[in-house]
Amino acid sequence: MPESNPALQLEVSDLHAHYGESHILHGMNFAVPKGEVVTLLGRNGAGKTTTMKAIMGIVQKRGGSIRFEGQELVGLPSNRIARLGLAYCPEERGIFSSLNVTENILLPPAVKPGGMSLEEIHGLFPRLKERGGSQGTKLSGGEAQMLAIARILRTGASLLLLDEPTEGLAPLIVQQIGDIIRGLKGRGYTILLVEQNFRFAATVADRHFVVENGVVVDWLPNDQIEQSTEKLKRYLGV
Amino acid sequence: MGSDCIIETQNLCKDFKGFSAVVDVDLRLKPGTIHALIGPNGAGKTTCFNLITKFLVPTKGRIFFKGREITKLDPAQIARLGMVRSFQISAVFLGLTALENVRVALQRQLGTSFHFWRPEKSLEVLHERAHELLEAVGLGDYAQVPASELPYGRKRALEIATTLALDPEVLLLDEPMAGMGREDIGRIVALIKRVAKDRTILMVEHNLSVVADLSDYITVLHNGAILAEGTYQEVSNNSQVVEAYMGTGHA
Amino acid sequence: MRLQKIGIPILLALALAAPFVVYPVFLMKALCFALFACAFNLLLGYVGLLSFGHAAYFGFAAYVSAHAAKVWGLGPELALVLGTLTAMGLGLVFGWLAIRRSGIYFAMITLALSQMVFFFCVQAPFTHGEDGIQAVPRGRLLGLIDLTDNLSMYYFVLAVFILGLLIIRRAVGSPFGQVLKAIRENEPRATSLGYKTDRYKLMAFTLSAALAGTAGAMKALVFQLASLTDVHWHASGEVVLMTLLGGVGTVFGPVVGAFLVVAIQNYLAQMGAWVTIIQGGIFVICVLIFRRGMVGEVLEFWRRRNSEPPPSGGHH
Amino acid sequence: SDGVVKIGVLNDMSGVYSDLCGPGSVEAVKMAVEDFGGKVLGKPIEVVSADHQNKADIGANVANKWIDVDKVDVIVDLPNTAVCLAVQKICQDKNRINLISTGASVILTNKNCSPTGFHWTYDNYALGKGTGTAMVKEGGDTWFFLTADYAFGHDLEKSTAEAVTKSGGTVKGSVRHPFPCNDFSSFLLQAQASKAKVIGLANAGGDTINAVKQAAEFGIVQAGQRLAGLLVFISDIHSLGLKTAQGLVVTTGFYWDQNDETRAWSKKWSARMNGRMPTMAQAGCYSATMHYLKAVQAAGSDEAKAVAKKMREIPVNDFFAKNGKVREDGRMVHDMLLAQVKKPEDSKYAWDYYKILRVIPGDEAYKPISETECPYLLEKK
Amino acid sequence: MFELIGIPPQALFGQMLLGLINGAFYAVLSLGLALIFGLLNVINFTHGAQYMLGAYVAWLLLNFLGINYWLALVLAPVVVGAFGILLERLMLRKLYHLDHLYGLLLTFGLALIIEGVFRNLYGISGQSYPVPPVLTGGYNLGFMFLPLYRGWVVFVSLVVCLGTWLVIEKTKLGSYLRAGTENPTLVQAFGINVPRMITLTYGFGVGLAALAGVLAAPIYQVKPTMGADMIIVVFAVVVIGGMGSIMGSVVTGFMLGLLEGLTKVFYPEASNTVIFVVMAVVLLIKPAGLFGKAS
Ligand SMILES: Nc1ncnc2c1ncn2[C@@H]1O[C@H](COP(=O)(O)OP(=O)(O)OP(=O)(O)O)[C@@H](O)[C@H]1O
Ligand SMILES: Nc1ncnc2c1ncn2[C@@H]1O[C@H](COP(=O)(O)OP(=O)(O)OP(=O)(O)O)[C@@H](O)[C@H]1O
Ligand SMILES: [Mg+2]
Ligand SMILES: [Mg+2]
Repeated sequence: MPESNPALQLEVSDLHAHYGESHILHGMNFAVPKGEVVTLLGRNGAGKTTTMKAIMGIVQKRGGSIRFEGQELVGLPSNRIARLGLAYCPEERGIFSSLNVTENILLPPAVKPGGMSLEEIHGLFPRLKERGGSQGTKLSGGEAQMLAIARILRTGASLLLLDEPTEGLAPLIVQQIGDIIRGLKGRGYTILLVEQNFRFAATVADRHFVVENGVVVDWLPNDQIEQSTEKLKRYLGV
Repeated sequence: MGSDCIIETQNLCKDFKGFSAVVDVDLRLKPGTIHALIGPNGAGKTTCFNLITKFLVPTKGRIFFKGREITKLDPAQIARLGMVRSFQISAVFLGLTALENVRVALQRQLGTSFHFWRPEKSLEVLHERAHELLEAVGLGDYAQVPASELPYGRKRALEIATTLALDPEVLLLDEPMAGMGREDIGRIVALIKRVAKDRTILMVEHNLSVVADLSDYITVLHNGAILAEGTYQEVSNNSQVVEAYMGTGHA
Repeated sequence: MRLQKIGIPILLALALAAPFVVYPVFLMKALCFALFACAFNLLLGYVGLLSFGHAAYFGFAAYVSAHAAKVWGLGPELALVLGTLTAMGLGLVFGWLAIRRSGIYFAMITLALSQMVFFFCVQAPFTHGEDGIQAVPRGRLLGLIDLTDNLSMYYFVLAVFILGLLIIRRAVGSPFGQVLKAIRENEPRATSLGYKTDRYKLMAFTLSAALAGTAGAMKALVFQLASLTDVHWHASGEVVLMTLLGGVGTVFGPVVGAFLVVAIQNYLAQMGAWVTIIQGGIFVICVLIFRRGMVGEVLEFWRRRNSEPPPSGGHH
Repeated sequence: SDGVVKIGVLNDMSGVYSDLCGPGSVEAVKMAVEDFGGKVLGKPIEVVSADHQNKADIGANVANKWIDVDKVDVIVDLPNTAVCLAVQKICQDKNRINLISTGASVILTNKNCSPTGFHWTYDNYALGKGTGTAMVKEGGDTWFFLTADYAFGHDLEKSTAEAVTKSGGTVKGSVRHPFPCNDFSSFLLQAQASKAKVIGLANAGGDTINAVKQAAEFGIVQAGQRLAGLLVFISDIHSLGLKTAQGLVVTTGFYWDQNDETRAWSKKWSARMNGRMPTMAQAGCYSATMHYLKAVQAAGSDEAKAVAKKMREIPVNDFFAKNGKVREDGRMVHDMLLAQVKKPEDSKYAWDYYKILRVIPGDEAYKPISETECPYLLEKK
Repeated sequence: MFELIGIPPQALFGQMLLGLINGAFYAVLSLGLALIFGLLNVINFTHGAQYMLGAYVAWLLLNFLGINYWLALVLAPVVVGAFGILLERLMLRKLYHLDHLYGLLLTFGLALIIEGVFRNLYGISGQSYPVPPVLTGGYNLGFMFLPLYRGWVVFVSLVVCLGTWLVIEKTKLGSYLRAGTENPTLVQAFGINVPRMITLTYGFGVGLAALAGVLAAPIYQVKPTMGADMIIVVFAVVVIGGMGSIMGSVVTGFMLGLLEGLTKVFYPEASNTVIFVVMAVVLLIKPAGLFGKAS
């Protein structure tokens, strides 16, 4: 595990989380270096989403430590966490039906300077421009996913948490999302990605952490993924 | 209408406040086949699905089931005809045990569902069949477990068992593999293959390897209209489809 | 359940002996409300529909059977049946309107519909407006047993109450009850399995209204009067209170709740507005702290100690 | 009979009527017991009280329990006709006395009379007759009624209308408003459109208050129409304030400031009730209780029939009623007062609200016994 | 009751105007109810009691501190709103993760308590609150005498309703509110302090109820039951308008006031019932309410 270090955007150590009485995370340890794309891989129910939610402060009951740019997040409410420069794109997308597509994009407040403008976003997702006036939930599954990603690009957050951004998307769109993630990395964003699809993950990420039953059981840099395919397949039960 | 089709739609259209989600779709399902509906996001697959199962009312067009027009029926009637659907997000009765989930589906055939004066014991005749169905989807050991405590993949399996309980002629599956791990996918694919023997299946699925593996026939939707139809081989070689949907990386 | 095997005979014996210890009119009142609360709980606890207008069936049935007994001279059993049937019809119509929506909407719609009944009762000549129908004869049961005597009236009420309770218990466990549970858990899925869910909900609603009507009709006979109190929305609120206090979705919870609330009303009657404050306080405390209600909390405690699976149809 | 004489005060302790009877009535009854000496026939006198919340079933429940379990001998006060009817029936069946002070309906001593039930302070007939006749005499000969749409309102309207027509006036119309009613503006507008000289308020409590208040707002009185409150208690005037209530003509069974005797008693009561002044209902409770105790003394027993007999024999003579008498049908006949609410500038001290216009002799005020519909009297005939 | 032919058009206009004035109260009350329902998903049964509190606070301010109507118009909503905020913080907040019905039950209980306390303190027959001197008197409109004060009520409620609507539909704050209505967790994860927003919205909604109470004080008697009489009608208004629809609640409020006014002319016996009848009819034709979105 990397030591505490200013080049690290996010350090998670001994993170525990509970839903009610069920203990989901049992001491997660991992770190995300600045400017990198890092994935959490793991089977269904391994606790990937829960990790994201714990970082964002959406899971109330959590213990251990989460440091973002050196600042402790455990104990802060999620709005304060967001203000520090973290943005979260949830697995279930969370599009607002009472707002139209454009209003959805404009909703999250800018927390830091340097976010994308509406034009830039429309450039990335022309489909969203076409459907701009329609009600948020009237989008198809894939459109909604695009909207969910587009929405957090405006905020200027430096760490993006993307939870299965390719789930339920057409292959073509998956490719596009890959391009977008690489583009974002190029702009200096740090990205924590949750994926089931490690083939896709391999095309964008710098390193991978493998999650199993609420703990990180292994990690490997992207360039070793070829050699470790067998091991990964075992972890993911492919 | 072709009498060899079990489900047929004619000029099916759906508008949402001026936006056409489905335009003039003529679907033809041959009995005993697995028919896949694919297409980019927003192509109108789920909408088509909802139209056929009457969870949405078509703006225009007609729907036939075994030659009989069903455009005017309501969702419950559709189910009684033998067309049963699953949902894009898993749909089980969380507070009931796995066994009870399946039993609820079986119990309609007894015709006693309004009998509030009959004891619960009267339902026990169904337990044998319910256990069979649970075994079939690999949930044999989970019969007494509340559905809420099942892991996601097993919930989907339970949902399929419940659907099969109605012994439907036509199964409509909306993204049955969404959110599933590989091992689960393998199991469900095998299951679908098994149950497809004497049934017709219409499914929406993005996982192309599953589609390739399972489907006999594919309809590609794009912008609400049919872009191409044919076997996986035919469709995946169609340049329009590759451009609009599959992308260059695949094929 | 061993508890039931011992518990039920004990309860029955207690119920039979009670009028010799406790004032029978009080017991009868409590039993009427207990049946009312059980009927209400059928809807809330097992279908998940909160009706805030159950007073309409309770109170209107009271008027109908009071009128039948006093003006038409029907015997108590016929008056009771007539009241029940009227409530059932009313429940059918109102239910048909209300089940179009669920949750809070349902609550508000039932409330508003019951207000219509209330104002109708204020206006209609046969109810005698504010005065109510007074001096209703209790009559002779089946023409044989004189019910003027509080003791025989009590056993009659007890019998009707037990019958009502049995009907409810059976309905909950029946094939019908299973479908209701499924609908409560996931309605679209139940539809996709071929159930016309509205019909089941309507059926449950009607059943609940009918039993509420039985309770109201019985109360009219016990007190020999039918008045606006029983159709007022406060009565709807009270039945919610009883059920909540006792335990939503438990079999005996509403009974316990009813006895407690009736006791509060009776024994604190001289405290004036304090009764309202106490009732409000119970609501607040139940909602904030004891959401399972008294019986529900006891069952939960039991369950934890023996860590058995949770009681079916429990708290949700 | 059981070694104690128990008096139960049953009224509205928390609802619409709680200000005009409520705890004040209980206090009045207690004063009567104290003034009587706390004992009758050597037995102690006890007072219990309960709130019937204006619900007939609660009233009935309390009455039943009081009589069956607590051995109460007499039930006093009883506002709300529905409760009166229920309790009077129970008392009759179980042979106990009931003394109605706040209840208003005439039927209590007519169609629904009881040999052991007594109606003390006023009734709708007396109210309607007093105000109706007086206003017509003063030139208010065309009437329009705002009537609370329930038995009490209808009853009050009917008796007033009869009085009005008998004295040569005409009724131009009436409108029935829901009960209770917050907004009278549209009914007032209709009353205004009728051009009747007098607008009769056949309602009570909060409804009367609201109607009077809103009439002031719409300038009804300034425009020349007059209001007649048919059932108004002094507590209503108090909460309306003289500015709004001024000029209102009312009939009342008692006014605290009528003479030295009434003042003396009222001040005693007032001292125990935070400076409020008693309504006619509260004063009536005292008078009725006192009379009951005297009758028990005279009968030498608290058995209801014997006491009822003595109550009818003994005349009523106290600060509340001079030469009042209890009729065969249970009606206590005494003089009523026709009063007008003072202008704010004429009011010299707290609760100085009424100017007495006329004393209406009891025989004129109450429905004559010759017109009785009381079943047991009709049988006797 | 069949005098409709006999009713001159002037009287009709008069009645319609009165209906509109009543509608103004319905509108302000149902607006607050709809706002609270929108964000908290709570049917605020205490709304009636809070309306009553508004009137009582104004009355207390006048009688014990000599604070006049105009100040009370601002102070009472603030005081009662603050009380609402307290309730939200201490109680309602604990229920958000539960079925929304619990919110209904809690507020019902609170309403009973508040009403009971005021009954104990001030009795039932109520206190009167004078019309502020500037607004006494009225205009003769030819067809009716319009008390100045009632005109003022309509004016204030129109301004308040319009202002609220603008804020919600046209401002950023409004879009937070609308989004928060659907998925508060996510909105908070975007960096918005949702709990505070909820608290303030509740406070504001309660403040609106109190404002209506102050407006009502000079017209109606200030009494403990004044809210209970009103609240169920307002519920019906909200159902007819379509729950959660801000526009719907306001427009329906005024419309139903009008309708009620007309009923009082043609068939007064039905004036209490008419709104509920309308509700039943609307439910038959449009279950989501006139302005509501189908679920
Ligand atoms: N709200 C909740 N209440 C209780 N348990 C939950 C809740 N959400 C998730 N869980 C449980 O927590 C565990 C981890 O879930 P999580 O969603 O983090 O998994 P995941 O790795 O993201 O899986 P997936 O690939 O399916 O998204 C699972 O066992 C799940 O059942
Ligand atoms: N209720 C609705 N109102 C308005 N537009 C809708 C509605 N439902 C769907 N749409 C639109 O119809 C189009 C087709 O949607 P549909 O859900 O059928 O797509 P899909 O093919 O299932 O996509 P996905 O694979 O992403 O789930 C989309 O553009 C969507 O925005
Ligand atoms: Mg996940
Ligand atoms: Mg879809």
